[in-house]
Amino acid sequence: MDADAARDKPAFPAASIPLTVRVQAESFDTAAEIAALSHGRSDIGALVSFSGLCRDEGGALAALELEHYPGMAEAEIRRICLDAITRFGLQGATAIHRYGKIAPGAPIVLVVTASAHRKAAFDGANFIMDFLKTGAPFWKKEHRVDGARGDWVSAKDADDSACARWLR
Amino acid sequence: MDADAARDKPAFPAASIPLTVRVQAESFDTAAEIAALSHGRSDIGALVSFSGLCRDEGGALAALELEHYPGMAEAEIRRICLDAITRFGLQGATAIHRYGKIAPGAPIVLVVTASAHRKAAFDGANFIMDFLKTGAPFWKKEHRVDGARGDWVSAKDADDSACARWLR
Amino acid sequence: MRTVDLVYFSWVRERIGRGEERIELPDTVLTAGDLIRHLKGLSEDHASALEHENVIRVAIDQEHVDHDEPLGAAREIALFPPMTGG
Amino acid sequence: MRTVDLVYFSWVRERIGRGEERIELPDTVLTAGDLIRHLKGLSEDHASALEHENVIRVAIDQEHVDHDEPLGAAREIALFPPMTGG
Repeated sequence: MDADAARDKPAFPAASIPLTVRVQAESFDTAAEIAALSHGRSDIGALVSFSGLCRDEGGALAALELEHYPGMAEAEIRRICLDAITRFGLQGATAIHRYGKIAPGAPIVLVVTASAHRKAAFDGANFIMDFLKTGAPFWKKEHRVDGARGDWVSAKDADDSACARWLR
Repeated sequence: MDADAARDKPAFPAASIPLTVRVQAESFDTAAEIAALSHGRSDIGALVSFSGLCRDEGGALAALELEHYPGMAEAEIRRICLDAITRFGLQGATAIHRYGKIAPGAPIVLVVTASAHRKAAFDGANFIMDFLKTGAPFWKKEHRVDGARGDWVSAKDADDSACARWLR
Repeated sequence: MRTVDLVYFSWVRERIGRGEERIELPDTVLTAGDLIRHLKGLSEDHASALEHENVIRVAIDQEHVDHDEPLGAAREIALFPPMTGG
Repeated sequence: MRTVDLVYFSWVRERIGRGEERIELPDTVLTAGDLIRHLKGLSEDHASALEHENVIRVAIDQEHVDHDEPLGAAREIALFPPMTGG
Protein backbone atom coordinates (compact mmCIF):
# COMPACT_ATOMS: atom_id res chain seq x y z
CA MET A 1 0.00 0.00 0.00
CA ASP A 2 1.33 3.47 -0.70
CA ALA A 3 1.81 6.18 1.86
CA ASP A 4 -1.34 8.10 1.04
CA ALA A 5 -3.47 4.98 1.24
CA ALA A 6 -1.89 4.14 4.61
CA ARG A 7 -2.64 7.61 5.86
CA ASP A 8 -6.29 7.50 4.94
CA LYS A 9 -7.04 3.91 5.84
CA PRO A 10 -9.07 3.56 9.04
CA ALA A 11 -7.03 1.99 11.79
CA PHE A 12 -8.69 -1.40 12.38
CA PRO A 13 -9.05 -2.79 15.07
CA ALA A 14 -8.62 0.57 16.71
CA ALA A 15 -10.60 2.71 14.33
CA SER A 16 -11.51 5.37 16.85
CA ILE A 17 -8.05 5.65 18.42
CA PRO A 18 -6.17 8.76 17.26
CA LEU A 19 -3.06 7.72 15.35
CA THR A 20 -0.73 10.15 13.63
CA VAL A 21 2.18 8.90 11.54
CA ARG A 22 4.40 11.26 9.56
CA VAL A 23 7.67 10.89 7.67
CA GLN A 24 9.07 14.29 6.81
CA ALA A 25 12.23 16.30 6.15
CA GLU A 26 11.24 19.28 8.28
CA SER A 27 11.57 19.40 12.07
CA PHE A 28 8.56 19.06 14.34
CA ASP A 29 7.15 20.67 17.45
CA THR A 30 7.32 18.04 20.18
CA ALA A 31 5.19 20.16 22.47
CA ALA A 32 2.42 20.63 19.93
CA GLU A 33 2.35 16.91 19.14
CA ILE A 34 2.01 15.95 22.81
CA ALA A 35 -0.68 18.58 23.30
CA ALA A 36 -2.58 17.43 20.21
CA LEU A 37 -2.81 13.88 21.52
CA SER A 38 -4.33 14.87 24.85
CA HIS A 39 -6.22 18.04 23.98
CA GLY A 40 -9.81 18.10 25.16
CA ARG A 41 -9.69 14.58 26.59
CA SER A 42 -10.18 13.55 30.19
CA ASP A 43 -9.92 9.77 29.78
CA ILE A 44 -6.13 9.79 29.43
CA GLY A 45 -4.16 9.17 32.61
CA ALA A 46 -0.67 8.79 31.19
CA LEU A 47 1.22 10.39 28.33
CA VAL A 48 4.73 9.27 27.44
CA SER A 49 6.92 10.92 24.84
CA PHE A 50 10.24 9.78 23.46
CA SER A 51 12.41 12.13 21.43
CA GLY A 52 15.47 10.80 19.68
CA LEU A 53 18.00 13.57 19.01
CA CYS A 54 21.13 13.79 16.90
CA ARG A 55 24.20 13.63 19.18
CA ASP A 56 27.42 15.36 18.18
CA GLU A 57 29.59 12.42 19.36
CA GLY A 58 31.88 14.62 21.37
CA GLY A 59 32.05 17.25 18.64
CA ALA A 60 33.17 14.86 15.86
CA LEU A 61 29.83 14.73 14.06
CA ALA A 62 28.77 17.55 11.72
CA ALA A 63 25.43 15.99 10.80
CA LEU A 64 23.51 12.79 10.30
CA GLU A 65 21.94 12.11 6.93
CA LEU A 66 18.89 9.87 6.96
CA GLU A 67 17.89 7.98 3.87
CA HIS A 68 14.47 6.38 3.78
CA TYR A 69 12.22 4.25 1.60
CA PRO A 70 9.35 6.61 0.71
CA GLY A 71 5.95 5.05 1.22
CA MET A 72 7.18 1.94 3.00
CA ALA A 73 8.68 4.00 5.84
CA GLU A 74 5.31 5.45 6.75
CA ALA A 75 3.43 2.18 6.13
CA GLU A 76 5.81 0.23 8.36
CA ILE A 77 5.66 2.76 11.21
CA ARG A 78 1.87 2.70 10.93
CA ARG A 79 1.83 -1.11 11.19
CA ILE A 80 4.04 -0.95 14.30
CA CYS A 81 1.86 1.70 15.94
CA LEU A 82 -1.33 -0.26 15.26
CA ASP A 83 0.29 -3.34 16.82
CA ALA A 84 1.15 -1.27 19.89
CA ILE A 85 -2.34 0.23 20.15
CA THR A 86 -3.90 -3.24 20.10
CA ARG A 87 -1.31 -4.91 22.30
CA PHE A 88 -1.23 -2.31 25.08
CA GLY A 89 -4.72 -0.84 24.74
CA LEU A 90 -3.35 2.60 23.95
CA GLN A 91 -5.77 5.52 23.69
CA GLY A 92 -3.67 7.30 21.10
CA ALA A 93 -0.25 7.32 19.45
CA THR A 94 1.88 9.66 17.38
CA ALA A 95 5.06 8.75 15.54
CA ILE A 96 7.09 11.17 13.44
CA HIS A 97 10.38 10.31 11.76
CA ARG A 98 12.54 12.73 9.82
CA TYR A 99 14.77 12.12 6.83
CA GLY A 100 17.49 14.19 5.18
CA LYS A 101 20.32 16.06 6.88
CA ILE A 102 19.96 16.55 10.61
CA ALA A 103 22.26 18.71 12.72
CA PRO A 104 23.53 17.78 16.21
CA GLY A 105 20.96 18.69 18.84
CA ALA A 106 18.06 18.44 16.39
CA PRO A 107 15.28 15.85 16.73
CA ILE A 108 15.18 12.74 14.50
CA VAL A 109 12.20 10.84 15.83
CA LEU A 110 9.25 11.43 18.15
CA VAL A 111 6.91 8.84 19.62
CA VAL A 112 4.02 9.82 21.90
CA THR A 113 1.65 7.34 23.52
CA ALA A 114 -1.49 7.93 25.56
CA SER A 115 -3.18 5.47 27.88
CA ALA A 116 -5.34 5.27 30.98
CA HIS A 117 -2.37 3.92 32.94
CA ARG A 118 1.34 4.52 33.11
CA LYS A 119 2.67 1.04 32.33
CA ALA A 120 0.80 0.76 29.01
CA ALA A 121 1.98 4.19 27.89
CA PHE A 122 5.63 3.42 28.75
CA ASP A 123 5.52 -0.07 27.24
CA GLY A 124 3.78 1.20 24.12
CA ALA A 125 6.39 3.89 23.47
CA ASN A 126 9.23 1.44 24.08
CA PHE A 127 7.66 -1.19 21.82
CA ILE A 128 7.16 1.30 18.99
CA MET A 129 10.78 2.49 19.25
CA ASP A 130 12.16 -1.08 19.41
CA PHE A 131 10.38 -2.14 16.23
CA LEU A 132 10.83 1.19 14.49
CA LYS A 133 14.61 0.91 14.90
CA THR A 134 14.79 -2.57 13.38
CA GLY A 135 11.83 -2.50 10.98
CA ALA A 136 11.27 0.99 9.61
CA PRO A 137 13.31 1.51 6.42
CA PHE A 138 15.69 4.31 7.44
CA TRP A 139 19.48 4.36 7.22
CA LYS A 140 21.82 6.81 8.94
CA LYS A 141 25.04 8.12 7.44
CA GLU A 142 27.49 10.17 9.47
CA HIS A 143 29.01 13.41 8.19
CA ARG A 144 32.10 14.20 10.19
CA VAL A 145 33.41 17.62 11.20
CA ASP A 146 36.85 16.86 9.71
CA GLY A 147 35.22 16.42 6.30
CA ALA A 148 36.19 12.75 6.09
CA ARG A 149 33.89 10.58 4.03
CA GLY A 150 31.05 9.60 6.33
CA ASP A 151 30.22 6.04 7.26
CA TRP A 152 26.87 4.32 7.29
CA VAL A 153 25.89 3.61 10.87
CA SER A 154 25.94 -0.14 11.61
CA ALA A 155 22.86 -1.91 12.94
CA LYS A 156 23.26 -3.11 16.51
CA ASP A 157 22.57 -6.65 17.70
CA ALA A 158 21.23 -5.02 20.86
CA ASP A 159 18.40 -3.54 18.79
CA ASP A 160 17.33 -7.01 17.67
CA SER A 161 17.45 -8.33 21.23
CA ALA A 162 15.34 -5.38 22.35
CA CYS A 163 12.63 -6.55 19.95
CA ALA A 164 12.97 -10.17 21.02
CA ARG A 165 11.89 -9.34 24.58
CA TRP A 166 8.36 -8.56 23.36
CA LEU A 167 8.06 -12.09 21.92
CA ARG A 168 8.71 -13.84 25.23
CA MET B 1 16.49 19.85 55.27
CA ASP B 2 13.83 22.31 54.26
CA ALA B 3 12.58 22.87 50.75
CA ASP B 4 14.68 25.95 50.04
CA ALA B 5 17.84 24.26 51.23
CA ALA B 6 17.04 21.26 49.04
CA ARG B 7 16.52 23.53 46.06
CA ASP B 8 19.84 25.32 46.43
CA LYS B 9 22.00 22.42 47.45
CA PRO B 10 24.37 21.28 44.70
CA ALA B 11 23.40 17.87 43.41
CA PHE B 12 26.24 15.62 44.55
CA PRO B 13 27.40 13.24 42.99
CA ALA B 14 25.98 14.78 39.86
CA ALA B 15 26.75 18.42 40.51
CA SER B 16 26.86 19.47 36.88
CA ILE B 17 23.74 17.57 35.79
CA PRO B 18 20.71 19.84 35.37
CA LEU B 19 18.02 18.86 37.87
CA THR B 20 14.78 20.76 38.32
CA VAL B 21 12.34 19.78 41.06
CA ARG B 22 9.19 21.77 41.76
CA VAL B 23 6.11 21.23 43.91
CA GLN B 24 3.44 23.75 43.02
CA ALA B 25 -0.29 24.44 42.87
CA GLU B 26 -0.27 26.00 39.42
CA SER B 27 -0.20 23.99 36.19
CA PHE B 28 2.96 23.67 34.11
CA ASP B 29 4.00 23.83 30.50
CA THR B 30 5.14 20.33 29.55
CA ALA B 31 6.56 21.59 26.29
CA ALA B 32 8.63 24.30 27.90
CA GLU B 33 10.02 21.89 30.49
CA ILE B 34 11.09 19.38 27.84
CA ALA B 35 12.64 22.15 25.77
CA ALA B 36 14.48 23.59 28.77
CA LEU B 37 16.18 20.27 29.48
CA SER B 38 17.57 19.88 25.96
CA HIS B 39 18.03 23.49 24.85
CA GLY B 40 21.45 24.26 23.43
CA ARG B 41 22.80 20.77 24.06
CA SER B 42 24.03 18.29 21.48
CA ASP B 43 25.18 15.51 23.80
CA ILE B 44 21.65 14.28 24.52
CA GLY B 45 20.42 11.41 22.36
CA ALA B 46 17.20 10.54 24.15
CA LEU B 47 14.53 12.54 25.96
CA VAL B 48 11.63 10.82 27.69
CA SER B 49 8.70 12.60 29.27
CA PHE B 50 5.92 11.19 31.40
CA SER B 51 2.82 13.23 32.15
CA GLY B 52 0.30 11.96 34.66
CA LEU B 53 -3.13 13.47 34.07
CA CYS B 54 -6.33 13.56 36.10
CA ARG B 55 -8.81 11.08 34.57
CA ASP B 56 -12.55 11.72 34.87
CA GLU B 57 -13.30 8.05 35.65
CA GLY B 58 -16.03 7.82 33.06
CA GLY B 59 -17.48 11.19 34.02
CA ALA B 60 -17.91 10.36 37.74
CA LEU B 61 -15.00 12.47 38.96
CA ALA B 62 -15.36 16.25 39.38
CA ALA B 63 -11.79 16.80 40.59
CA LEU B 64 -8.87 15.33 42.47
CA GLU B 65 -7.55 17.15 45.50
CA LEU B 66 -3.91 16.57 46.29
CA GLU B 67 -2.62 17.13 49.79
CA HIS B 68 1.13 17.25 50.33
CA TYR B 69 3.75 17.63 53.05
CA PRO B 70 5.40 20.96 52.22
CA GLY B 71 9.17 20.79 52.22
CA MET B 72 9.40 17.02 52.50
CA ALA B 73 7.59 16.54 49.18
CA GLU B 74 10.25 18.44 47.29
CA ALA B 75 13.14 16.99 49.29
CA GLU B 76 11.92 13.43 48.68
CA ILE B 77 11.44 13.92 44.94
CA ARG B 78 14.90 15.46 44.78
CA ARG B 79 16.41 12.43 46.54
CA ILE B 80 14.66 10.09 44.08
CA CYS B 81 15.86 12.09 41.05
CA LEU B 82 19.45 12.16 42.30
CA ASP B 83 19.29 8.38 42.77
CA ALA B 84 18.05 8.03 39.18
CA ILE B 85 20.73 10.36 37.78
CA THR B 86 23.48 8.32 39.46
CA ARG B 87 21.98 4.92 38.75
CA PHE B 88 21.21 5.44 35.06
CA GLY B 89 23.83 8.05 34.18
CA LEU B 90 21.19 10.58 33.22
CA GLN B 91 22.30 13.88 31.65
CA GLY B 92 19.39 15.78 33.13
CA ALA B 93 16.06 15.36 34.91
CA THR B 94 12.98 17.43 35.68
CA ALA B 95 10.20 16.48 38.08
CA ILE B 96 7.19 18.65 38.81
CA HIS B 97 4.29 17.64 41.05
CA ARG B 98 1.18 19.69 41.68
CA TYR B 99 -0.98 19.92 44.77
CA GLY B 100 -4.44 21.35 45.40
CA LYS B 101 -7.55 20.81 43.32
CA ILE B 102 -6.99 19.39 39.84
CA ALA B 103 -9.70 19.08 37.18
CA PRO B 104 -10.13 16.07 34.86
CA GLY B 105 -7.80 16.37 31.87
CA ALA B 106 -5.32 18.55 33.76
CA PRO B 107 -1.75 17.44 34.52
CA ILE B 108 -0.72 16.25 38.00
CA VAL B 109 2.88 15.24 37.54
CA LEU B 110 5.63 15.58 34.95
CA VAL B 111 8.92 13.73 34.77
CA VAL B 112 11.45 14.38 32.01
CA THR B 113 14.76 12.54 31.67
CA ALA B 114 17.65 13.11 29.28
CA SER B 115 20.38 10.67 28.42
CA ALA B 116 22.79 9.70 25.66
CA HIS B 117 20.81 6.53 25.03
CA ARG B 118 17.18 5.52 24.99
CA LYS B 119 17.18 2.77 27.62
CA ALA B 120 18.64 4.97 30.35
CA ALA B 121 16.12 7.74 29.65
CA PHE B 122 13.15 5.31 29.72
CA ASP B 123 14.42 3.47 32.81
CA GLY B 124 15.19 6.73 34.59
CA ALA B 125 11.70 8.12 34.04
CA ASN B 126 10.08 4.86 35.12
CA PHE B 127 12.27 4.62 38.22
CA ILE B 128 11.48 8.19 39.27
CA MET B 129 7.73 7.59 38.84
CA ASP B 130 7.82 4.26 40.72
CA PHE B 131 9.51 5.78 43.76
CA LEU B 132 7.64 9.06 43.55
CA LYS B 133 4.31 7.21 43.79
CA THR B 134 5.29 5.28 46.91
CA GLY B 135 7.72 7.69 48.55
CA ALA B 136 6.75 11.29 47.85
CA PRO B 137 4.32 12.59 50.50
CA PHE B 138 1.19 13.29 48.44
CA TRP B 139 -2.33 12.01 49.01
CA LYS B 140 -5.21 12.10 46.55
CA LYS B 141 -8.83 12.68 47.50
CA GLU B 142 -11.64 12.25 44.98
CA HIS B 143 -14.39 14.82 44.55
CA ARG B 144 -17.32 13.23 42.79
CA VAL B 145 -19.70 14.82 40.30
CA ASP B 146 -22.75 13.72 42.34
CA GLY B 147 -21.46 15.77 45.25
CA ALA B 148 -21.01 12.69 47.45
CA ARG B 149 -18.30 12.97 50.07
CA GLY B 150 -15.04 12.12 48.34
CA ASP B 151 -12.83 9.23 49.32
CA TRP B 152 -9.10 9.16 49.81
CA VAL B 153 -7.53 7.11 47.05
CA SER B 154 -6.07 3.84 48.38
CA ALA B 155 -2.44 2.96 47.84
CA LYS B 156 -1.96 0.01 45.48
CA ASP B 157 0.15 -3.05 46.23
CA ALA B 158 1.13 -2.94 42.57
CA ASP B 159 2.95 0.33 43.22
CA ASP B 160 5.12 -1.32 45.86
CA SER B 161 5.92 -4.24 43.55
CA ALA B 162 6.86 -1.77 40.83
CA CYS B 163 9.53 -0.39 43.16
CA ALA B 164 10.71 -3.84 44.18
CA ARG B 165 11.77 -4.65 40.62
CA TRP B 166 14.59 -2.09 40.86
CA LEU B 167 16.02 -3.91 43.88
CA ARG B 168 16.47 -7.22 42.06
CA MET C 1 9.44 14.76 79.33
CA ARG C 2 10.25 16.50 76.07
CA THR C 3 8.29 18.51 73.52
CA VAL C 4 7.76 17.50 69.90
CA ASP C 5 5.77 18.92 67.02
CA LEU C 6 3.48 16.45 65.31
CA VAL C 7 2.01 16.88 61.83
CA TYR C 8 -0.73 14.76 60.30
CA PHE C 9 -1.85 14.28 56.71
CA SER C 10 -4.74 12.83 54.71
CA TRP C 11 -7.21 10.71 56.67
CA VAL C 12 -4.94 10.60 59.71
CA ARG C 13 -5.32 14.38 59.86
CA GLU C 14 -9.07 14.20 59.26
CA ARG C 15 -9.69 11.57 61.94
CA ILE C 16 -7.54 13.28 64.57
CA GLY C 17 -9.32 16.51 63.69
CA ARG C 18 -6.25 18.73 63.29
CA GLY C 19 -3.19 19.04 61.07
CA GLU C 20 -0.65 19.61 63.81
CA GLU C 21 -0.17 19.66 67.54
CA ARG C 22 2.64 20.06 70.04
CA ILE C 23 2.79 17.41 72.77
CA GLU C 24 4.89 16.44 75.74
CA LEU C 25 6.45 13.01 75.37
CA PRO C 26 7.17 10.79 78.41
CA ASP C 27 10.73 9.46 78.51
CA THR C 28 9.41 5.93 77.95
CA VAL C 29 8.50 6.83 74.34
CA LEU C 30 11.68 5.90 72.47
CA THR C 31 10.74 4.84 68.94
CA ALA C 32 8.28 5.86 66.21
CA GLY C 33 6.20 2.78 67.11
CA ASP C 34 6.19 3.81 70.81
CA LEU C 35 4.92 7.23 69.73
CA ILE C 36 2.01 5.76 67.75
CA ARG C 37 0.96 3.62 70.73
CA HIS C 38 1.29 6.58 73.08
CA LEU C 39 -0.86 8.80 70.84
CA LYS C 40 -3.63 6.17 70.71
CA GLY C 41 -4.12 6.73 74.45
CA LEU C 42 -4.62 10.49 74.08
CA SER C 43 -8.19 10.51 72.71
CA GLU C 44 -10.79 8.47 70.88
CA ASP C 45 -9.96 10.39 67.70
CA HIS C 46 -6.28 9.54 67.98
CA ALA C 47 -7.17 5.90 68.65
CA SER C 48 -9.42 5.80 65.60
CA ALA C 49 -6.88 7.47 63.30
CA LEU C 50 -4.04 5.19 64.36
CA GLU C 51 -6.06 1.98 64.86
CA HIS C 52 -4.19 0.01 62.20
CA GLU C 53 -0.66 0.79 63.29
CA ASN C 54 1.01 -1.13 60.49
CA VAL C 55 -0.36 1.12 57.75
CA ILE C 56 0.76 4.35 59.46
CA ARG C 57 3.89 5.85 57.91
CA VAL C 58 6.25 8.00 59.96
CA ALA C 59 8.69 10.72 58.89
CA ILE C 60 11.16 12.28 61.32
CA ASP C 61 12.32 15.75 60.32
CA GLN C 62 11.00 15.07 56.81
CA GLU C 63 12.68 11.72 56.20
CA HIS C 64 10.85 8.39 56.08
CA VAL C 65 11.63 6.05 59.01
CA ASP C 66 10.57 2.57 60.11
CA HIS C 67 8.51 2.08 63.28
CA ASP C 68 11.55 0.84 65.20
CA GLU C 69 13.51 4.04 64.47
CA PRO C 70 14.54 5.89 67.66
CA LEU C 71 13.01 9.37 67.82
CA GLY C 72 16.39 10.78 68.88
CA ALA C 73 16.43 14.57 68.80
CA ALA C 74 13.45 14.74 66.44
CA ARG C 75 11.85 18.19 66.20
CA GLU C 76 9.03 17.41 63.76
CA ILE C 77 7.37 14.03 63.46
CA ALA C 78 4.81 13.35 60.71
CA LEU C 79 2.22 10.58 60.69
CA PHE C 80 0.31 9.73 57.53
CA PRO C 81 -1.23 6.90 55.48
CA PRO C 82 0.52 5.28 52.49
CA MET C 83 1.16 7.88 49.82
CA THR C 84 -0.86 8.11 46.61
CA GLY C 85 0.84 10.79 44.54
CA GLY C 86 2.10 10.54 40.99
CA MET D 1 10.92 -13.88 -18.40
CA ARG D 2 9.16 -11.13 -16.50
CA THR D 3 9.93 -7.54 -15.64
CA VAL D 4 10.39 -6.18 -12.11
CA ASP D 5 11.39 -2.84 -10.64
CA LEU D 6 14.23 -2.98 -8.16
CA VAL D 7 15.04 -0.26 -5.63
CA TYR D 8 18.20 -0.05 -3.55
CA PHE D 9 19.02 1.89 -0.40
CA SER D 10 22.01 2.92 1.71
CA TRP D 11 25.33 1.19 0.89
CA VAL D 12 23.57 -1.34 -1.35
CA ARG D 13 22.52 1.62 -3.52
CA GLU D 14 25.98 3.21 -3.34
CA ARG D 15 27.83 0.02 -4.27
CA ILE D 16 25.50 -0.86 -7.15
CA GLY D 17 25.82 2.73 -8.30
CA ARG D 18 22.14 3.49 -8.78
CA GLY D 19 18.93 3.75 -6.72
CA GLU D 20 16.68 1.78 -9.04
CA GLU D 21 16.62 -0.32 -12.15
CA ARG D 22 14.15 -2.38 -14.16
CA ILE D 23 15.32 -5.88 -15.05
CA GLU D 24 14.07 -8.99 -16.82
CA LEU D 25 13.91 -12.02 -14.53
CA PRO D 26 14.41 -15.57 -15.84
CA ASP D 27 11.66 -17.99 -14.81
CA THR D 28 14.15 -19.87 -12.64
CA VAL D 29 14.26 -16.95 -10.18
CA LEU D 30 11.48 -17.88 -7.76
CA THR D 31 12.37 -16.47 -4.33
CA ALA D 32 13.94 -13.35 -2.85
CA GLY D 33 17.11 -15.40 -2.25
CA ASP D 34 17.13 -16.53 -5.89
CA LEU D 35 16.88 -12.89 -6.92
CA ILE D 36 19.90 -11.87 -4.82
CA ARG D 37 22.01 -14.67 -6.33
CA HIS D 38 20.84 -13.77 -9.83
CA LEU D 39 21.73 -10.10 -9.34
CA LYS D 40 25.25 -10.99 -8.16
CA GLY D 41 25.90 -12.34 -11.68
CA LEU D 42 24.91 -9.09 -13.38
CA SER D 43 28.03 -7.02 -12.63
CA GLU D 44 30.98 -6.63 -10.30
CA ASP D 45 29.15 -3.80 -8.54
CA HIS D 46 26.12 -5.99 -7.92
CA ALA D 47 28.38 -8.79 -6.68
CA SER D 48 30.16 -6.41 -4.31
CA ALA D 49 26.94 -4.89 -2.97
CA LEU D 50 25.31 -8.26 -2.33
CA GLU D 51 28.43 -10.20 -1.31
CA HIS D 52 27.17 -11.02 2.20
CA GLU D 53 23.74 -12.33 1.25
CA ASN D 54 22.62 -12.95 4.82
CA VAL D 55 22.73 -9.27 5.79
CA ILE D 56 20.68 -8.14 2.79
CA ARG D 57 17.05 -7.36 3.65
CA VAL D 58 14.30 -7.67 1.07
CA ALA D 59 10.93 -5.95 0.82
CA ILE D 60 8.33 -6.98 -1.77
CA ASP D 61 5.84 -4.24 -2.60
CA GLN D 62 6.93 -2.41 0.56
CA GLU D 63 6.58 -5.30 3.02
CA HIS D 64 9.51 -7.09 4.65
CA VAL D 65 9.99 -10.70 3.52
CA ASP D 66 12.41 -13.53 4.28
CA HIS D 67 14.84 -14.79 1.62
CA ASP D 68 12.73 -17.89 1.02
CA GLU D 69 9.64 -15.82 0.18
CA PRO D 70 8.33 -16.45 -3.37
CA LEU D 71 8.44 -13.32 -5.49
CA GLY D 72 4.92 -14.06 -6.74
CA ALA D 73 3.45 -11.14 -8.66
CA ALA D 74 5.87 -8.64 -7.13
CA ARG D 75 6.00 -5.27 -8.89
CA GLU D 76 8.60 -3.52 -6.74
CA ILE D 77 11.38 -5.33 -4.91
CA ALA D 78 13.70 -3.43 -2.54
CA LEU D 79 17.12 -4.57 -1.36
CA PHE D 80 18.85 -2.85 1.52
CA PRO D 81 21.11 -3.34 4.57
CA PRO D 82 19.79 -3.68 8.15
CA MET D 83 17.92 -0.54 9.12
CA THR D 84 19.34 2.08 11.47
CA GLY D 85 16.53 4.57 12.00
CA GLY D 86 15.07 5.76 15.28
